[in-house]
Amino acid sequence: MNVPDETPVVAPGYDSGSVTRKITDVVLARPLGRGWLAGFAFAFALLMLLNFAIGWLLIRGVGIWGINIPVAWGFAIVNFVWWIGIGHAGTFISAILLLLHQDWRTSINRFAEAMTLFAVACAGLFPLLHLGRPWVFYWLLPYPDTMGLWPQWRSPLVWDVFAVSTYATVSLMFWYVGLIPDLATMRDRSAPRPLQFIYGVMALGWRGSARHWKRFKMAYLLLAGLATPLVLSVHSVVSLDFAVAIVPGWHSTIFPPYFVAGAIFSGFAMVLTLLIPVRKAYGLQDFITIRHLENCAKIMLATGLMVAHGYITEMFMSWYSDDKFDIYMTLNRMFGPYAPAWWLLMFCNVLVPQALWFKSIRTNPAILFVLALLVNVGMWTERYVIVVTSLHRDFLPSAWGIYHPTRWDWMTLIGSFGLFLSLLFLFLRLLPAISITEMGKLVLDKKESRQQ
Amino acid sequence: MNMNTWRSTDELEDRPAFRDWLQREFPPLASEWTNEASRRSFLKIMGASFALAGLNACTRQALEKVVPYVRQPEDLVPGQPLYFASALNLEGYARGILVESHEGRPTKIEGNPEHPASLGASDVFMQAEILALYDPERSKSVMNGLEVSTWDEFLALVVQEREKWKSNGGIGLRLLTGHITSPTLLSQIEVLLQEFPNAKWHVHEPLATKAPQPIYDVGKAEVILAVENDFLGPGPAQLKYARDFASRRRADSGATKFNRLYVAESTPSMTGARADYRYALGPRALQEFGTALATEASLPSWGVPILADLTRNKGRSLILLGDSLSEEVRQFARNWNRPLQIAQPLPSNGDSLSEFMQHVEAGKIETLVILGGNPAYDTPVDFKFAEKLALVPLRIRLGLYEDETSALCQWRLPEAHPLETWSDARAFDGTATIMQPLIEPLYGGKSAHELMAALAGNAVVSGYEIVRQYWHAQHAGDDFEKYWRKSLHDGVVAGSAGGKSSPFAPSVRAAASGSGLELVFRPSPSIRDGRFANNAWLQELPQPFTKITWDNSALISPATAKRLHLSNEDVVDLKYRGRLVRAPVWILPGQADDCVTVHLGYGRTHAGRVGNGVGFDAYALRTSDAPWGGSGLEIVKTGLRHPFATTQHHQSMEGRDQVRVGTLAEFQQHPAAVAQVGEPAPGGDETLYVPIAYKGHAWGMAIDLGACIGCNVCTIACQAENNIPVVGKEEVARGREMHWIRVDNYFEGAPENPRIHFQPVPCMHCENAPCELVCPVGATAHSSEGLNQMVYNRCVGTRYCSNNCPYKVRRFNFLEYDRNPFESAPVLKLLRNPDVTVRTRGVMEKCTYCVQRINRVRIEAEKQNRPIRDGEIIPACAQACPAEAIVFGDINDPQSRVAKFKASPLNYGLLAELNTRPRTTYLAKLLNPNPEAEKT
Amino acid sequence: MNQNLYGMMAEFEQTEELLNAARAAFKAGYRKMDAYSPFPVEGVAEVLGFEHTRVPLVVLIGGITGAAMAYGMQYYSAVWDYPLNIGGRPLHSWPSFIPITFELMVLFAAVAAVFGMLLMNGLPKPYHPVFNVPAFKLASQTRFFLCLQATDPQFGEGTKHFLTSLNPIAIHEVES
Amino acid sequence: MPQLFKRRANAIANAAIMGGVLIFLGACGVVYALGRSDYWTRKEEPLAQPVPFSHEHHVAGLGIDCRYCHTSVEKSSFAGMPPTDTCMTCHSQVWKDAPVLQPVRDSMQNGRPLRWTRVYDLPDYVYFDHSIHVNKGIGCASCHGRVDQMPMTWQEQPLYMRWCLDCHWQPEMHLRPLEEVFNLSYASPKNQFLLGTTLAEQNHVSHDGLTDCYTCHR
Repeated sequence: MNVPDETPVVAPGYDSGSVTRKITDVVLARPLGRGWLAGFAFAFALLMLLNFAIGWLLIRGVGIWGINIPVAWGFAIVNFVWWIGIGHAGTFISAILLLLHQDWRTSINRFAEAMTLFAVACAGLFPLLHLGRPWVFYWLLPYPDTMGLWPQWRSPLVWDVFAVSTYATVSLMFWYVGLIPDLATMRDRSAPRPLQFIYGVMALGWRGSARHWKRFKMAYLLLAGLATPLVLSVHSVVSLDFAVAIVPGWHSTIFPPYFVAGAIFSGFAMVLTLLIPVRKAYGLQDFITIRHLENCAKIMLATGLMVAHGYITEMFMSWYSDDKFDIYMTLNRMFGPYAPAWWLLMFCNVLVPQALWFKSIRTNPAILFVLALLVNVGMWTERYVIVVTSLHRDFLPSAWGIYHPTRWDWMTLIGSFGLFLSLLFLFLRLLPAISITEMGKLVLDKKESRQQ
Repeated sequence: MNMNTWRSTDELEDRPAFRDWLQREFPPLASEWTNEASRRSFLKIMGASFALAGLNACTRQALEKVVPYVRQPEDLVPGQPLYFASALNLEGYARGILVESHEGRPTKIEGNPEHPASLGASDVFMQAEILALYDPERSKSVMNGLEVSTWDEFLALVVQEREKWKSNGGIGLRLLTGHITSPTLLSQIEVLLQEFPNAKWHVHEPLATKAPQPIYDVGKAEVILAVENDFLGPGPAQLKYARDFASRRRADSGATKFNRLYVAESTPSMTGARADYRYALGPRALQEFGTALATEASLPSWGVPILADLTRNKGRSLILLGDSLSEEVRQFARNWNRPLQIAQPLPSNGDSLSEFMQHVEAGKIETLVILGGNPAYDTPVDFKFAEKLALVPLRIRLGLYEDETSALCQWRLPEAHPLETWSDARAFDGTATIMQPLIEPLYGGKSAHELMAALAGNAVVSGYEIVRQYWHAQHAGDDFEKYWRKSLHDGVVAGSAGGKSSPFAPSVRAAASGSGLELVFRPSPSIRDGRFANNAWLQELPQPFTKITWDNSALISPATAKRLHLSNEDVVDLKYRGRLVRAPVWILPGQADDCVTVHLGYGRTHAGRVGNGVGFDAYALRTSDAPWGGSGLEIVKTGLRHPFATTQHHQSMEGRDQVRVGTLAEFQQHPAAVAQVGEPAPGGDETLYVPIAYKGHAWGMAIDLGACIGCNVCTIACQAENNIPVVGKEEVARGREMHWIRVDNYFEGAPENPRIHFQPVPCMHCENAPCELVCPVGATAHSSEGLNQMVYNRCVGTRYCSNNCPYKVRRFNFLEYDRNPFESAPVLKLLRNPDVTVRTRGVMEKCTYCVQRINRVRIEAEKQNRPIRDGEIIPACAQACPAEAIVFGDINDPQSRVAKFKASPLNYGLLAELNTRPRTTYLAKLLNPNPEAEKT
Repeated sequence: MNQNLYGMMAEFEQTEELLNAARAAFKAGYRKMDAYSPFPVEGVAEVLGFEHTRVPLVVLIGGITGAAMAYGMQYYSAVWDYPLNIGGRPLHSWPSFIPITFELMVLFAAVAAVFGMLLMNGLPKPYHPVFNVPAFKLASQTRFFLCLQATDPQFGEGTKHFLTSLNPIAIHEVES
Repeated sequence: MPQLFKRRANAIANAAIMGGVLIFLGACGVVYALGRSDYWTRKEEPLAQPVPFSHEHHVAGLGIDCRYCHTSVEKSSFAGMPPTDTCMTCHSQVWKDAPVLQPVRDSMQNGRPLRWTRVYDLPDYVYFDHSIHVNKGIGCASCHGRVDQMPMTWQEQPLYMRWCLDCHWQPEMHLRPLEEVFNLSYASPKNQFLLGTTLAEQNHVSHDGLTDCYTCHR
């Protein structure tokens, strides 16, 4: 398909060879930049901070956090939901847009998938850490134990375990399968023997045989087909952690769709937050063009509106239900002790995205970047509001309480950025950040479509 | 396996670096990683911790030892507890107890049903006494100045002294004690005073009432007016009064005619909270009201119907007056009440403290022996006891603690705890109890009897012989052995009631005159006059109305706060009669305007690690002429703030119907109108599920809000029974208190004088338990008898159950509370109930309906192949409750008491509209308003 | 001609050339042959006589297995092995069993897809004769190759001549 | 380009994959087996004791009844460990000065108890009650095995939860007539199920509640 009136998804004048060269050179030819080193050092420092916080956590227990009764869930769960949400953009881009033949996705799907993996890695950390006794986490898995006991299948937390681990596995396979031919390219383009060897091993001896390609394409397509319902299910399950509970502010049937929308919303925000600097740093503007940014922005706008709709429905329902607990909860969010958080999230998630109606803004990387950052903050705050404000005042006023994060809460959150960024920096340095084969194919198709 | 994690933590603990680290960790105020050294050691441990977290699963269970007796006591069956009858004192008055003992370790105190002052129930002090017994900070050795000495060296000293006394008839020998009812001790004192006629005995009891109150039959009273008199509050007769009062407030027990209670008081009390009419007045106004009542002149309009009501029921009505009221009024009341008097006021004797102080100043005192008490801390400030004590050359102290008084004495003798000694004591009505030791003195303490014997030159006899000899003298004859054994077994000496009792320390009448802000002194509801200051259970017990733990405060009314621009936690200077104390403010609805209440007993300096520096010392304002307060208080805002640790931040009902209240009249017209309000619970058939049938027993609980007096004893009884840890002020402030049953406190109506409601909230054991549904590992599930089971050793600590519990009755071990300073002392391991698991870090816990008791009874019944009788299983809270407000039993048995309670139209389920189907339900509270008073 | 010959390989620059070459070779009766390209070229496989793949079937089987196992496991453990009364809910709370059933279905299907594909492609195969051709490294970048295998009955003296007739950029002998 | 990998690389690759899978499965197997192994559960592991007390000798040899030493087994959760003077009732006459009994005599003299090593050591969060089992017809031997054939006492059963449950799920398969409870050599009849069912009937052993968590954990 071609969209003549729009900026192309690849700047003109590229053939498959030059594409290949440009992408692989980012890894193979480019020397170790000072920028990269500085960035990685920073990320690694944060990672160590995380390590530190976790160590103390294991020694002392979750009591070092601000959680209490009634607010027994705090940052850990907020971070979990936030990270897992971010993870959704990758699969959305690579799977759903693939099925929809959105060829502009090719130049960003690899990157987005990597982001997904790392986000899921961060997310996966928190459910473990937030356990009172993390060393018995395996009791959530079904295995023939000597106690005759099994997981309790009615608990959404068990669903989580399966959903998240499935999601992680599938994303990883999806990502790796897509990488195989590119690894072959890397193998064949890299000069030093050890590099050749490493890429060679990872490429599994891919040789681009026509039969292989046929099966490859079929498998890839099916994976996309599977990943699509999966990505929708994962955040639905996560939302059930709340929706299944009877807590006012959690117990709501709209949660699954509105969480999924929110996830993709925050995911694309994160994609933009990362892409905009990266394309500049590595001079990839020709492949990751304004068009990509604009499309991401459009999706943000759409999903942002869905999220807003979610908020409105929630408020409407609590009024319509005429349930005294629910109504109090809603008012308490707006005017209670945590009101600032609520207004902040309204600003970031509802107001800010409206700017995306304007092409001028959608096509301005700098503004987009700031905007995406705000949305990231907003979505984190949303989860904070959902988790904390719902718990801190539920049914019995006598049991109402308040939650303040401690410095250990903050360290764990900030530390998780360290984990995410460290992985990202390594990825940029070691693997082709854009799918070579798909780009090669893309420029070819474009050429043909131009010739016709 | 939690034991593995324990061991791994042990390994860590053994590193000194880590230990003092933990020290700094608790209280968590201390910052975790401030200085270099600890940070380095931290990094080490951090590495270790990962290893350990991994290794935990891979360690075999360690080998344990099993240690039999050398000679096994006859009546002891290993693994089965024994119960012994004894008594505990409060201001000298006995409350009979039964003590549960496991292999010689006393672990739990219950009231003795045979005893008139406990009737099987108990108060918070009785429950907490077991912790005091093991308190690792009790004084442990005889001290002479800074030297560690011995009992024998002390005896040597006594011998010399006695020579002197013999020569001069004991001039300069003085005995200073608290209030004593022990017949044996009294006779010992008598003997001493006979031997040394010039010696003198003085009594000081900080909370002693001016003139002894007779005991009245509250159960027979139709109308009661209490003016500044908290007869339902803590005190020697609280349990009896509460039982009698509650017996007249039960709609279920057929008693259709309630009594009616009017209360006028300056600061909310348990009595005030139960009143049908409560009037918040300052001491001056109360005095005027009292006088008006006595003279029937210039009675305020609201007082008229009260007097009418009282008069109409003359002979069946009571006027109970507080100590701050003038003697005339009190005399009037005594006459009024005479028909309902059941115990004579006890004769006063013994010499006053003021006289004692004069002698001190005059240098008339050479040898002072202080038995118990803590005069250096709690005597009126104008006596300057502490500084003047130095004028006494030889000062000997027998005390449980190295407290403020001990600090001023050369000779300090460790006192044996009541549970460690032979002794005896009388109840408020004179009933005597022979107290028997449950355990050898843990810290080599001596009893007052042994000290008195020593002073009487008879050091060799044991406490046992002393007490036994006394009673032998009372009951000569050959059946003495039988009499003795029976008295010990029953915990009461038959026919001893009304017997000769002991002196009260009279304190001069309170002057309720003057103007300006008024100051009111009250004993702390938790630590009384300060004697329980080092008891962590009591310190952490949320005080009624304020729900403050680990603190006292200057209580002021909302209006006064507004006028003085004060808010909660503001620190103010209380200036009173030229003295100054710095105190944090708490705004208390129902407090009389322009009147500040302060609780005594805090600000201890030598209480011990638990009690030192908690709160401020109100004694510093308390003068001998006005022991209960007076006028002329000034408040100066300092601009400082003091954080309180309260367990209930919200005391308004927010228009929800958790506590349901009605009037007796309403109830009699439409029984359902009172309790069956709000959204009804879905019917049993409104479900898609196959309802689960509980064929056998179905345990349930009913809590009668109409009976509850909010005394908190359920909370602390539960704590004692279930090894519930103390967490300390910091953790409470973070909302992490561990109490399994809490007593919620709500204010309803205008803040100047609201209605006050109590609501004890344990686990509801919902049949459709929301908590169970969300547990990923099935650590909480339902038993075949409908218990909501919580299995600590399966819990992984997601805390999801707590989030999903609408009642928020679940408690979480956020840290290794068993290792915090309040719990870690090895000796406290002896206190643990062996039938209840001690929970480790990271697991959820909650009320189990005392399943260990259920199982014990069930096993006994099973062994005898008989069904379990109704009332055979009593949870700790129900057993302790003086008002019998908590009833437990099998709801499948229509004859059971609990089933009858639940059948009452007053019965309702808390948040039942959520379809949780709670097994714990409540009986709505009924008031008994006076039609005439309603008119005015 | 030498014995240890795997086949003959023609190198092209354009996808069309590859397609035509493949077509020609097939017409000429060659069957044991394969085409190599840096990215999938539409139709080549079909031209080579490779009509359809069994990957979808494998995925289907994987999915069904996953779902069945998941539901079976939940039913067995919750209803049969250790029945517990959880908040008054039925032992067989089938709605609660759906999410995990779905997730495991997806997981198994995905695993089947990936490993099925690799297995059928005979990967990993780090060593392959075609790598003996120095120019073949371009097969993962810019060039397209058609390789006729020596084991094909048609293969013989004429093969080289036949390949030249397709005018490729180069012809390589592939050592086995 | 020359081949990046040798011919045998293919074989190696396949082997590596196969090996990986096998090692993983193997590891699972090992963990599974270890959890049930005698090493882990200390099953049939004779433990060193301060005095080499032989149940075989005292029970089989001398025919002393279990309850002579374990006095509270019918009354209490704890079966009872014999106090030193129980030992001395006989050993003040027989084997008066056998060296092996020195610790017993010391204990008697200096009043310091003997410190035996627990053979049946349940975790602290498990509450087991001997009396109810004995009174409902579970024989000593069902858990303790033929102690009359144990020179050194060992743990006869694995004691992990599933083992407890096996019986709590199906008590009738293990019940015996009350008079046979202390008979170590009792062998359950072929019609155990029938017998067990009738016994359960007689002694009110009901299924419901036997597998409640609170039956053993509090």
